[in-house]
Amino acid sequence: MQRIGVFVCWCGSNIAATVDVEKVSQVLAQEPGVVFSTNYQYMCSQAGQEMIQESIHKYQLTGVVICSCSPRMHEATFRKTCEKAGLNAHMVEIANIREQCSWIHKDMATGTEKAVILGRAAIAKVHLNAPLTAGQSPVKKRALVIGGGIAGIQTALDIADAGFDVDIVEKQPTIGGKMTQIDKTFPTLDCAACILTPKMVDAAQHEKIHIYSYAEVEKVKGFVGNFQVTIKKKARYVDETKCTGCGLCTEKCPQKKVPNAFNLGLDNRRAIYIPFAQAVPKIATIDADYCTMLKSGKCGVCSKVCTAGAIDYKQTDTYIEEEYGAIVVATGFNPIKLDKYDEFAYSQSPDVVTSLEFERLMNAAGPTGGTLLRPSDGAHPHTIVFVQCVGSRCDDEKGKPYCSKICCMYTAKHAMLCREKYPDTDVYVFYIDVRTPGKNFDEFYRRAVEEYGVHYIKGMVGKVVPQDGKLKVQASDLLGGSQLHIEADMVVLAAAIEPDETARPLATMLTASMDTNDFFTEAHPKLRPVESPTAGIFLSGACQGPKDIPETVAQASAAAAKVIGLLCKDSLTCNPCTAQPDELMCNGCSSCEKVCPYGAITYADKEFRGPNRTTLLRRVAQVNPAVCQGCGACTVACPSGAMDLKGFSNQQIMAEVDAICR
Amino acid sequence: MSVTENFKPTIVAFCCNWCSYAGADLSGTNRLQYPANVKIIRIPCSCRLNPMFVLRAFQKGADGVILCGCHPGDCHYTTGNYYARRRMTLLFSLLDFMGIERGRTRVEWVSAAEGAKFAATMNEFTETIMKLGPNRRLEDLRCRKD
Amino acid sequence: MQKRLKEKALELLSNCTVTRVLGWKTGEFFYDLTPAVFETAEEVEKEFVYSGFSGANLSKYLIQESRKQGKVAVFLKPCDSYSFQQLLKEHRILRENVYVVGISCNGLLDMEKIRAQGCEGVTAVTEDGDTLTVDTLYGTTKLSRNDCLLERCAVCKSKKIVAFDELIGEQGEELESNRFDRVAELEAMTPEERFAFWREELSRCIRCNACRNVCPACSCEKCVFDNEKSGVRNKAIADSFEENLFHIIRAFHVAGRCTDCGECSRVCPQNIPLHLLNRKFIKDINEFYGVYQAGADMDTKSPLTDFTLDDCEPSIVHERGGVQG
Amino acid sequence: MMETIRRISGVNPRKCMKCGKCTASCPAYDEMEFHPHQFVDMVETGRIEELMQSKGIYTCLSCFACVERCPRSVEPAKLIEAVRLAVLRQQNENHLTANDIAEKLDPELPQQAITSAFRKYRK
Repeated sequence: MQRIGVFVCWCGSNIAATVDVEKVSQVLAQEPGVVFSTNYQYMCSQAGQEMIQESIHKYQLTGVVICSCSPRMHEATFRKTCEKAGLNAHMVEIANIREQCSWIHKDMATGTEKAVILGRAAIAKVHLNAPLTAGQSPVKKRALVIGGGIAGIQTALDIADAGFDVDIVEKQPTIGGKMTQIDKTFPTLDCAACILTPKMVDAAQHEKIHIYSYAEVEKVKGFVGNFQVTIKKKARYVDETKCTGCGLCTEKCPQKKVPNAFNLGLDNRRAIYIPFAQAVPKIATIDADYCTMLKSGKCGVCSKVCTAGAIDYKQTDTYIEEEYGAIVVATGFNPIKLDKYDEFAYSQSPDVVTSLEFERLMNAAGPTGGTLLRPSDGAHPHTIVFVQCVGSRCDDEKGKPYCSKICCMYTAKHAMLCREKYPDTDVYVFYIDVRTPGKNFDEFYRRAVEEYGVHYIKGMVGKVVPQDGKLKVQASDLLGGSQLHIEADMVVLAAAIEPDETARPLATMLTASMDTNDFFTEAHPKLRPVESPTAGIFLSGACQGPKDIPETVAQASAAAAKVIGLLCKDSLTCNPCTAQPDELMCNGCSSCEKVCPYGAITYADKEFRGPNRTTLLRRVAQVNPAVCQGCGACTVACPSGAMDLKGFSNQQIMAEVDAICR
Repeated sequence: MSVTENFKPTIVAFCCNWCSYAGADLSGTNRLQYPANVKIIRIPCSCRLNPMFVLRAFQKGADGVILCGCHPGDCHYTTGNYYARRRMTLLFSLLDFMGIERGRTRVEWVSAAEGAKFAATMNEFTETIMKLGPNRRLEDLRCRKD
Repeated sequence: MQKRLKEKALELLSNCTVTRVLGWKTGEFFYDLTPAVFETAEEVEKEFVYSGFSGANLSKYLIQESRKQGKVAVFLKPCDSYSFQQLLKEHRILRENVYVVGISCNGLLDMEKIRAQGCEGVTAVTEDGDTLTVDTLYGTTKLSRNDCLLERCAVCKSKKIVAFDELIGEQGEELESNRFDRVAELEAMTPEERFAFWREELSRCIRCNACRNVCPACSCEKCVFDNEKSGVRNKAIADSFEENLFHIIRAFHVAGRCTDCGECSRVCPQNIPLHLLNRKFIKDINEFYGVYQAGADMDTKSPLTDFTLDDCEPSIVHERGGVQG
Repeated sequence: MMETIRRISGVNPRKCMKCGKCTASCPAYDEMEFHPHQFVDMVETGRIEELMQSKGIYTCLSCFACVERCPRSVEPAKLIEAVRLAVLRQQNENHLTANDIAEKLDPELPQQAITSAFRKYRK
């Protein structure tokens, strides 16, 4: 039996005006287990708190009920008070007789009666309370950033600058991501490489940053503060410690017909390659799908020309295990495939290109050396048609239901650059809506129209037909009320963007949740936009939703700030009100695991004593208290009732129900 | 259904800690009145509400049970109220199927800012229960008060 | 059929594929076949029975049997195979220790229905196509087989065997079933009528726990009704509330997991149509969240551990048709 | 009337985001006084009478390009079909049955025209 003390607060006249506090304390004194009951003007005052502490000592209280304002107001205060007097903080319950009683009722008798019932419910609960201690779990002071694009680089730099070790895992041979392929950036039109490559170098040279390029995350175990990650370093057949990046091998390799992924297949590269001149790390990689030495054992030219002796045809995938306190996902995006959009003739004519391909065609380091030429015949295009929203805002299975956000701005940029470099070109942009929220964004778009004379036409392109070396474009001009037939030299499609295909399997590994479009979900759409609901997993960049560069960098730094906040701590205080399975009753059916939003539940095979001295191996649920946030979803999903929630147990809640309905 | 004279219904309101309990607090702060018949039990999340608690309340003499949680999409634990929504839909449907008055059970989403909605909901719900009269179909005779 | 099953059982035992066979043997009467484990060929020869009364769903016994030493063979009818797969999905059965022989099924017989057609003192029932020859103490009667099927077989939902290592007989298909008709009839009643209906039915409950003990979904290590900590522990029924409580909680605990195998109603000694409660859940789930058949596959999430952002609100119960209570 | 059209066609014109891809795809654009996106808008705003008077609804080839291309699955051709039906129903019994087809067959007539005519006048 608990020894319970009841403390009824007047809250000045806030409670005392409509609740007969004296009567409440007298009636509650009669409840079983109550050894002391009193009332006071302001329980939360210094004097009130001291009164509670003295009573705890004097009456050897094991539980305390405070009838006062909302627990959201002073629960923490009173818990601390009692803790100082040696009572466990979770042996305190609050009966809310202000917000939910005195303030809503005018009649003294009604208020008093209800206050007594609320007090009884709290007493009934305290009877079943048990001391709870918050666990501590240590924090490994190292962060992992998955993805080495601008988002990953920025996050890593910020975390490293705060003095913590950071590893970047990038699946490509170089960091830099999509931004390396972009020519100019809106709305300032400065060159992407000029602002990105210094950051890549910073990351490479930072003593706190380690880059695993050409590597992937293979396995993730553990939880916030204590993740164990296996990283797979794919065989690049070049010894990273020896390669100087001189590039001789990439010039001598006889296998010349490899589609150059960096230029989106618009030209060819060799089987051994460095993606581009400013690659970080600048190390050659052999493409095993094309290398004749690896395929048939005949060749070995690169090995002969390499003065550093870095070529190693026998290299295999290697695995690294590392521990991290926090993981940042920065897996980025890709344009969608357009093969389902026959009407735009993307698969039929090389002169129909995506916007990202167009970036390469405009780029000085691209396949055309920066001169805009048609891929089909290398001629200079005179009429260019841009089509927006290709695959965005679609409700069919061909496209994506969301707005890809960045297309309006980069299309304006492309149109503007075309007109600037080649004033003799006619540029048409077909749009559904032009969306330019962002600093200096609308001004930018208006400049394209007003200063550069880009023809913006409200309407969509219905079809593109390649004919006699031209592209016949049939489109509608909704505002002008006509159907247009344009003979274009090039058509540029603003393809929707989607999360990288590695994101979904990664989310499964991290038990981080995703929406139906495979974007990572944030812990709260408004208030916690850079965290995943899974503790210790943070989101940076377009893996969370379509974003332009300024937004990506902002989110990257925000994620870094959250990571730094976590890594600064030596240990994490866990939520003591966690779910707890009774292994003897657990069926191991996985119902609880399926509803847990945090991935806090795992299963273990344990031996139990069976009848007649036998042992039975049973699958039982295990809750990781460092990860469990105490929502209780699992407790109801559990058919046998094996799962209970500390602090809000089945019995406690039923006791409250009983007290209220009594 | 006859309305008993001097019928004082007992109504149990399960409120999630993050939105609806705060919403109830707000209606208090704004001095918005609702009947004293409504007694609130704080649970961490609407998904903590076990159907057994609902039945227990009716057993012990409740005349109506209402669950309040964060609006779908706003759950503090991101997904709890979605599970609660399915569970309660099915439970209420079964109770209805067994002939228990539909009006005795209800789910309402109340945010921390919706003090007025909380009070209005409780007034409305109490009125419904007053019309329905005492719970007779799902009561435990041993727990009857009168 | 019995001959083929026996041969299969003997073959599996003799070639050491399995050490035990889970099947049926005669109980107190020839029509109350009971599940049994056979360990030797002699036992099989002597006791193994398969007939129109082999209604018992053997899948539940595998929870225990698959954890014992050696492999066990089991005969599963189509509806049993759903229960089996649902239990696999819940990690309750160790698949590698079970050899499943799927058997096609043309519906099983209900002794009550035979009796209801005026056959008292039945001594034997023989099947011949669609005709049943019923021998009684007072003579022989011929009945139409279709008139004597178990309720669940009369409204069979599927002849498909969803999990098996080998098949005896033909693989069947999912069927169009009118199994929800009775639920819909009840839904169309007024709440007062429904209340009266269920009072009439549930007041007969003697809490023998047969429904719970036979149900493959009701296979908790410890049932909440036996658990003093659950707050609902209850061994015997004291009043109408507890009658309702037991059956509501039971139906809710198996919601989304019940494959509608109909065993609860088959074994109820008081003939309470308990399957209607489970079917009501299944019907609601199908209508609210899309058609779902528990046990039909290994991957689909159970509707109660899943959600969509635009699920219907609980108020749908208040808003839909029918008289307000 | 608006409801009837929506019911017959099963189309929700509110899903239209006015991108004009239907109109851009329409091969009969020049022959119609109202164009597919306008149909959708007119149904949504209730200008059905005007639409029913229009000749354009008969120049629609029922090629379903607009249905195929629409990113929002609005299906303008079904709306046009529904309007045609509404007109026909008012005109009473101007129907084509399968039996009538045989005598109308002409070896020069393209298959698509037969199918299209049958689609238009069957109901």
